[in-house]
Amino acid sequence: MKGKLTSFSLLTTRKLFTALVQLYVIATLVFSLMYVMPGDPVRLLLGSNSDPSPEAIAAMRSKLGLDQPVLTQYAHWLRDMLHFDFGQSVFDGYPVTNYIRSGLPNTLELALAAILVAIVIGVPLGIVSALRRGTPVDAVSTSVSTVGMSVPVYILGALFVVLFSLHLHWLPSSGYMDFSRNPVEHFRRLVLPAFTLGFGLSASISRMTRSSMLDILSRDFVRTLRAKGMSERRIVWRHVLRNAAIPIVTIIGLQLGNLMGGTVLVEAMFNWPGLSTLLVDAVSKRNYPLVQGGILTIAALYILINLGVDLLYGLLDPRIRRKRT
Amino acid sequence: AGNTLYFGLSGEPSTMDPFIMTGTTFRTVKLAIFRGLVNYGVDGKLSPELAQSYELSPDGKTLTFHLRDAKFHDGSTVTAADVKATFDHIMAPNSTASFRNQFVIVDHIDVVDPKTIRFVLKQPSVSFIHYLALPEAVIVPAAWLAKHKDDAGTATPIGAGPFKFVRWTRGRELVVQKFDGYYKKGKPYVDEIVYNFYSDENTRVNAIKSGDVDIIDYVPSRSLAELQKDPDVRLERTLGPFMGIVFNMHSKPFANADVRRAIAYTVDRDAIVKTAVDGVGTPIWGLAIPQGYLGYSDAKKNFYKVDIARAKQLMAQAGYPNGFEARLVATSQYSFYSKIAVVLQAQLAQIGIKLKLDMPDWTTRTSKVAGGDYELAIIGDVGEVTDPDWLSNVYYGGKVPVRLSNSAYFDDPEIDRLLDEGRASVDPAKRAVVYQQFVDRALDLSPVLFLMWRDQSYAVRSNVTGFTNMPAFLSFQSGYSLENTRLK
Amino acid sequence: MLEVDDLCIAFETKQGMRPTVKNMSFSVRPGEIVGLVGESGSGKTLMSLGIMGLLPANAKVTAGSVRIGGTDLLSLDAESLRKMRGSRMSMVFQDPLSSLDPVFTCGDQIVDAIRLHEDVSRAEAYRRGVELLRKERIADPVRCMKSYPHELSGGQCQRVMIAMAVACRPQIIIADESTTALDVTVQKQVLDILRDLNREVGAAILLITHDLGVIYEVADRVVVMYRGVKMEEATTADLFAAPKSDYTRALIAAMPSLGDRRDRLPTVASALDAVDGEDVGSTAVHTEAHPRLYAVPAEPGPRRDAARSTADTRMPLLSVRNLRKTYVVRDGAFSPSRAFRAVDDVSFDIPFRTTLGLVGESGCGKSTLSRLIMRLTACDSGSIVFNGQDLAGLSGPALRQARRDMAMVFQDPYGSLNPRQTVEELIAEPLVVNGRATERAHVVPRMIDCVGLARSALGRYPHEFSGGQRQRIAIARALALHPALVICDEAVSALDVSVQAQVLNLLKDLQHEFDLTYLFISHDLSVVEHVSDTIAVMQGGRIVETGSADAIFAAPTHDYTKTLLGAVPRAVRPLPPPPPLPPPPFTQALQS
Amino acid sequence: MNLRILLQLCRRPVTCASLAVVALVVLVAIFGRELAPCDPYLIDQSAVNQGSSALHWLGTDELGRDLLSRLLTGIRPTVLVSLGATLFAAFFGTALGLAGGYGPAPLAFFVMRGVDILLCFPPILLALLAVGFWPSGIGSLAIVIGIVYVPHFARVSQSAVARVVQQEYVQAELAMGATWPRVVSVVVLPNVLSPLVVQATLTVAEAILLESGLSFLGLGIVPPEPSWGQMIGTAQDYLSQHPMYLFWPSLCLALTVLSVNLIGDGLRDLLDPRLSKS
Ligand SMILES: Nc1ncnc2c1ncn2[C@@H]1O[C@H](COP(=O)(O)OP(=O)(O)OP(=O)(O)O)[C@@H](O)[C@H]1O
Ligand SMILES: Nc1ncnc2c1ncn2[C@@H]1O[C@H](COP(=O)(O)OP(=O)(O)OP(=O)(O)O)[C@@H](O)[C@H]1O
Ligand SMILES: [Mg+2]
Ligand SMILES: [Mg+2]
Repeated sequence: MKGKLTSFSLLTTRKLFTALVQLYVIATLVFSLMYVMPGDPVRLLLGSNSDPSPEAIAAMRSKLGLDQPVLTQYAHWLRDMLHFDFGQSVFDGYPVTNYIRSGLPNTLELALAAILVAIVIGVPLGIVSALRRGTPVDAVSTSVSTVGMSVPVYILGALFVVLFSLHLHWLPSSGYMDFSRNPVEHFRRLVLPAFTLGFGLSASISRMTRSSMLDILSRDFVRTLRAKGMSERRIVWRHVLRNAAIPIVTIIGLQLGNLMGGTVLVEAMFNWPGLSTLLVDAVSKRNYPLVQGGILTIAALYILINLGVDLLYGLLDPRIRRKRT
Repeated sequence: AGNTLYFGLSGEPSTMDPFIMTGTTFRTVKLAIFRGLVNYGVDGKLSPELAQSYELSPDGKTLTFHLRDAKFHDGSTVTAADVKATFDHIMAPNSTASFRNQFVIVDHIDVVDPKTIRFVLKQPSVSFIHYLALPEAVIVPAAWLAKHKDDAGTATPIGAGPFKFVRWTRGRELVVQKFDGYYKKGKPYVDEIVYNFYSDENTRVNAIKSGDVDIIDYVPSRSLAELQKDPDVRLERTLGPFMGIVFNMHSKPFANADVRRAIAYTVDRDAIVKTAVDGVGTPIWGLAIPQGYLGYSDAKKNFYKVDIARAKQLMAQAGYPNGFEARLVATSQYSFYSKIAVVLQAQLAQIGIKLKLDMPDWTTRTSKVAGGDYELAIIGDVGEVTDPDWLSNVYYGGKVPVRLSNSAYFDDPEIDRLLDEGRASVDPAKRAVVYQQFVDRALDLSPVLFLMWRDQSYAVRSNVTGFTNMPAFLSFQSGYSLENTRLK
Repeated sequence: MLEVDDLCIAFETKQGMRPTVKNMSFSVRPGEIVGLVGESGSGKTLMSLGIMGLLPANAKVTAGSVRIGGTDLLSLDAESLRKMRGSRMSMVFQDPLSSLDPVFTCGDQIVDAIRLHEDVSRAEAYRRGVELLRKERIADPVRCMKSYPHELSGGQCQRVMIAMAVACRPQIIIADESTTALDVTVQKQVLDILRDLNREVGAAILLITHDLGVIYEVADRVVVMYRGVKMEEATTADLFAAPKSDYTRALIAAMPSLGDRRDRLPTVASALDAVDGEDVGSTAVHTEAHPRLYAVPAEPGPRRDAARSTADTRMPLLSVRNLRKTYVVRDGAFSPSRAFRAVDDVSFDIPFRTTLGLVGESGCGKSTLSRLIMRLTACDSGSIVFNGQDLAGLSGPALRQARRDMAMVFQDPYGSLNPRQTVEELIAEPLVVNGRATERAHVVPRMIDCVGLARSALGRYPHEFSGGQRQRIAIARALALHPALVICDEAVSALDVSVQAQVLNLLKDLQHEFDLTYLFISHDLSVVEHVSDTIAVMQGGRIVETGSADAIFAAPTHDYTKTLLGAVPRAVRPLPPPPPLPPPPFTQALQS
Repeated sequence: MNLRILLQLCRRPVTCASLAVVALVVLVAIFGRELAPCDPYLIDQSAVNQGSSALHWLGTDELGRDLLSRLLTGIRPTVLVSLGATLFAAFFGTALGLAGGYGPAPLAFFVMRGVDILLCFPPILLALLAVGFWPSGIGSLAIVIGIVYVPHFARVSQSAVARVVQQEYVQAELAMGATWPRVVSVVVLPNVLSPLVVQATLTVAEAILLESGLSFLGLGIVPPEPSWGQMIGTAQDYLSQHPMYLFWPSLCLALTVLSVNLIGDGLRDLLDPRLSKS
């Protein structure tokens, strides 16, 4: 709070530096995963049903560089990281960067679509239940979101598929279509997975919205807005919601981050070629370069999201903003 | 293209390196692109492919192949030099080829002329030819190998099979296209195969039901009934892989054959089939030798039966009248493993064996089993070849627990001798006798306990013909029949 | 224009309905300014909210009617009522800071208020907002428009509220304590704006205030309220000349007025209180519509020990030197920041056991200064020597220890009360913090009595009180420990003169008894004159004049001080003293 | 004090009903084994995937075990895991959030950036790591799931704290010379409670589902021990064949989660003096 004037670029540089340090820490943790996670990828690499000789195992280890001292491995790995070289998938030597490049946009797209759905459902639901606190409307809205919360996505997805594609034939049951090949179809295929994910997420958003709105609705300034003759809708959507936004934004940020690596079930269910599936597959097969690359990517996104959320706090609450500068 | 076959695979190949075996999905792709000297045909017999014919010398030590006029996808002709280069690559000391171990008995390979090649073995082996039929022993151009020594996993694969590789968009699809220069005239019948990957079982089943794909593999057992009823879909079923229990001989109770026999008398395989795999499968009360294979006999088919009294007596005889505690390694990643484990736990409790279940994820489980870190473990396997030598993989003894499918540290000289003899005997009658003796010994010692045959089904839409689910152990090689597949 | 007829408002409680406004009837004609005075907690705010249709959820109109130009507001549907609010009738709320939306700039809020009812462009509305603020004598209207409420001083917020209320030139304006945080010069300006409106569009204005001086200056008629009941209604002249009710009489007697320093002020007590022990401020149903009330004459309080006082006054308790504070302000999210000097090279001393009165125009940095002293805001430079210790360099436990000897009554009492603590917990808090929790059982009730609140208030939460009551809770909390230094930032501005007198007497008594030292910030010069030993006058972040109270009031030297004194509204000095009666309960409590 | 809150909660019929449900769940968690009409582990190959019958009121599962008995027996691990995880996450997460929102600048910085780092690891990875370190069991499962949600609580509480700290009543408390534990416990925590209560009720549901999601890693509740999450996970395979198998555990879960949420709402409203009528 000193009168020191921090320039925008200095602030950005500092944030960037922090993010890099965070990434470095994550990278190091991720690297050490290899040594603490149970299970050895070599057996899988040599084929699931085979009878490999000890020489073959040794050869594979040396091919993966696993026979070198840990610190050497770490040094090499770090050097590669600095060149944005995440290495290659241990199975076929396909560059991890390529995997990420193809998976990431899809994951992002699905995540954003899902979060959009969640917001569009969750926020109004939460608002309604806050405004009608203690009435049947509140109870119904609470029940709907609770069901959304307690029904696992695979069941919700299965229901959606049965209803909208097998019965009504409105939407395709699964698959992905390149945007460039057929934009309409591309979005049609996005609908079901996005709704499946978004519905569950909307529950938390609506709960948080309800609670946070209630906090604000009893503030005195709401009375002032009414005295100005502002319509209830505008009071709620413009003023109360904005005052109540911080916890909501927090939870949306958390969910968005989670979606980066947490859409496996839905991706698998709808055959959506995203990063989550890749990552989980890589984890379960101990495909370490891919695990490391994947987590670092997700971490970078997460840090970005958190940064965004933090900035949003500032935008939403001038006190937090002024404190920071 | 109008004549495109869509194939829904249960997973995505993890590599394009033809010499590595990473499961069924890749074999299905591989057998569209590559051919070996020989392969298993749809009838389950060895079928001459790139080799027009071959001879085995009477001492069983020399195999000579005569190549046919075939072309690789790059236009070059298949020559003996390509064959030699391929096998040299597989057998190289630092090779990571999956079946390298089966080739170490090759002493050397001679290129007799561009169309003739000779394999000289260290010991006589009748079964060796079968390993040449594996999809992991396919022939690639020598030039390709030289160029792609290090990036075989990602390089564009070149084979001499019916389809050529077009593209692989990871996470989405793999496309192959009809190869006009395929040596079987007129084949293949479809212009293009698009492989899609459906790791989720329900999604895969939905995809065949809705007609998004024409064929799917690994039909989940619980969906069989439902698909059976679907008029648009035909099931190609076979009993391929088997499930069993292996014992760690370093665990005191299980080193005792009586305990293993007692367990064999206790486990109700019927119950396991009914519960763990939804009734789709066949119990195995003896050894997992498919009918028609050497070593199969009706008489020994039901060697063990449920006989708790007998089992208890055996336990007492072994010194465990009150049972003991043991750790069973399975996995919770695949439900049939965990269900078998739960059923086993309940059943073995009858003779006082209290099982503690250790059910990590698949990879952890695999390293545990490979490292002998278990007392008993559930395995699932398939004999890779139709020759009875596949039994070596399960029974051949060793001082280290390297193989996934044998009981850790099990080492019986008599069994090893019989397996060696069986492999080396050229005379079929003698082989029959040897393997009969083997079966008796294996049943008696019961180092591996077989539970059941698992169903291995493909679902095919009714407008598709010519796709064959190859019988028994060969089910995983059914991709071979894609060259016969037609679309109506 | 505005006709209130037999209005009754009650709170829903677990024990049933608790009537709080009882049968209020009055009217305000177009072009008229009616003053509403009354005891703190008597239901003035509640009644205004009732008129506006903005009652809190737990309050209900139980009877009566409110009519504006013939339309019955109480039977109007929500939408038509909404349309009337802001355009035809508007209200200035008592607690300006908490009544403004904290996340929008004041400019946005003013612009909004205009554009809700008038079809004008943003730029035009903005221009009008700036114009209004300028008329209200805000120093830098553009900065004010771009500021968020928390970046403004109490008086500035109040003027923003007023700007919002008058922006659409409504026909009815209810101004609830709307000039309490304004110094007299600005107050005059604001009242002029109201009066202009009154004249131009014939607006009817209901002016709720405790400042009888203001009433005297601007109101045409006055309504007096006591415990939810109308005591009397008269023209201003009549009221001051010949008050009819006991309460009014007592009120006028309790009013401190400039140039008339008394040691203690007379207060008001009810005969009923003495009888049944009901405390002032409670809203118990009275059987008598007009209880007997009387002014308690100023009794001499406990006297200070003369010897002690001279010995201690040599070393100042608080000595502030060259204190500076700069705020960084930005005109937009990405525009370059510039420095704004809120406190500029301020130095002063407060001798032990004396009161320094700090006056100055609104926004000149008084509150900032007090926060700097408490180290709630870090200063840029300067020293704050308290009890021989420089606070500016302290941190951690040392700072905590030093703070325990100080207490502060914040200008915005509501904002400074933890909404999740009951009054009992709030007042006990300093005791608990100081490890003297065992004393709470007798200190808390005593304090609540001293500030004239009912014991039943102890179990309630801050939001359930009137503005004045909250202020008293804050005072009770600050005084609970008898700290060495008490900073009172507009601590009595929301109190009616009788309660104010009671509190001021309390402050004095405590000062004598426990050697307290006060920094007393106020706009009410008569109050300042009454309590202060020395006075500092502040303008634009600097102290422009200091001196003893007598000297300054007698012969101001600085121009600003002169204008300030010249602008004080003076009510007539009324009435002979009423008959002597038994002492009110709080003095007994204090002496016990 | 607590009793008073409980009594007040009981006053609203909805909350009262929810309390009853939760009380029932807790009772069953304690006595579930005794209440189960059949042996929950008894495998019956002749009665797999059956619907309701006189013998098996809710039918049987894929191994022919009695669903009702398994549901009842499965409550205990479910409750222990979800409650344990929520408590763990709430305690440590809120502590971190307080440090991040109220602590001195360097500490706050490191805490929040550390939380960000923890947030970056997908749950399955954490779980896999745990498998390597801890023996499987309810305790370790609760801790692992707890760790997954620690950063969530941390961020939610940090953002709420950051806002509350700006309020004048916090400064008033500081001005009294209160120590930080006092400020935190009396002023900060009570005022950030409402998002935390919501976060906690959300976590209870998510923990139950995550438990089933992680079961394929072999962490936690080892079969044949039943848990609701696991039952739901297995039942989805039989969705078309035996929908009631999925229905019952889902219903139990939804009811419990609903009750927990309603109690959360009630508690939240009760703790907010501006909402409760005096
Ligand atoms: N939300 C509430 N719940 C219960 N009682 C309340 C509430 N708000 C106000 N009161 C009580 O109602 C009475 C009238 O309050 P009101 O705010 O109208 O007083 P006032 O005349 O405006 O006083 P002041 O001059 O101090 O502002 C007070 O005694 C107060 O304690
Ligand atoms: N956080 C802040 N950021 C920027 N400017 C501020 C901030 N707080 C106060 N100011 C400005 O500092 C000046 C002094 O404010 P302060 O609250 O000290 O005034 P004051 O003398 O108490 O006025 P009042 O009598 O109206 O309460 C005002 O002009 C105000 O706008
Ligand atoms: Mg009021
Ligand atoms: Mg001020």
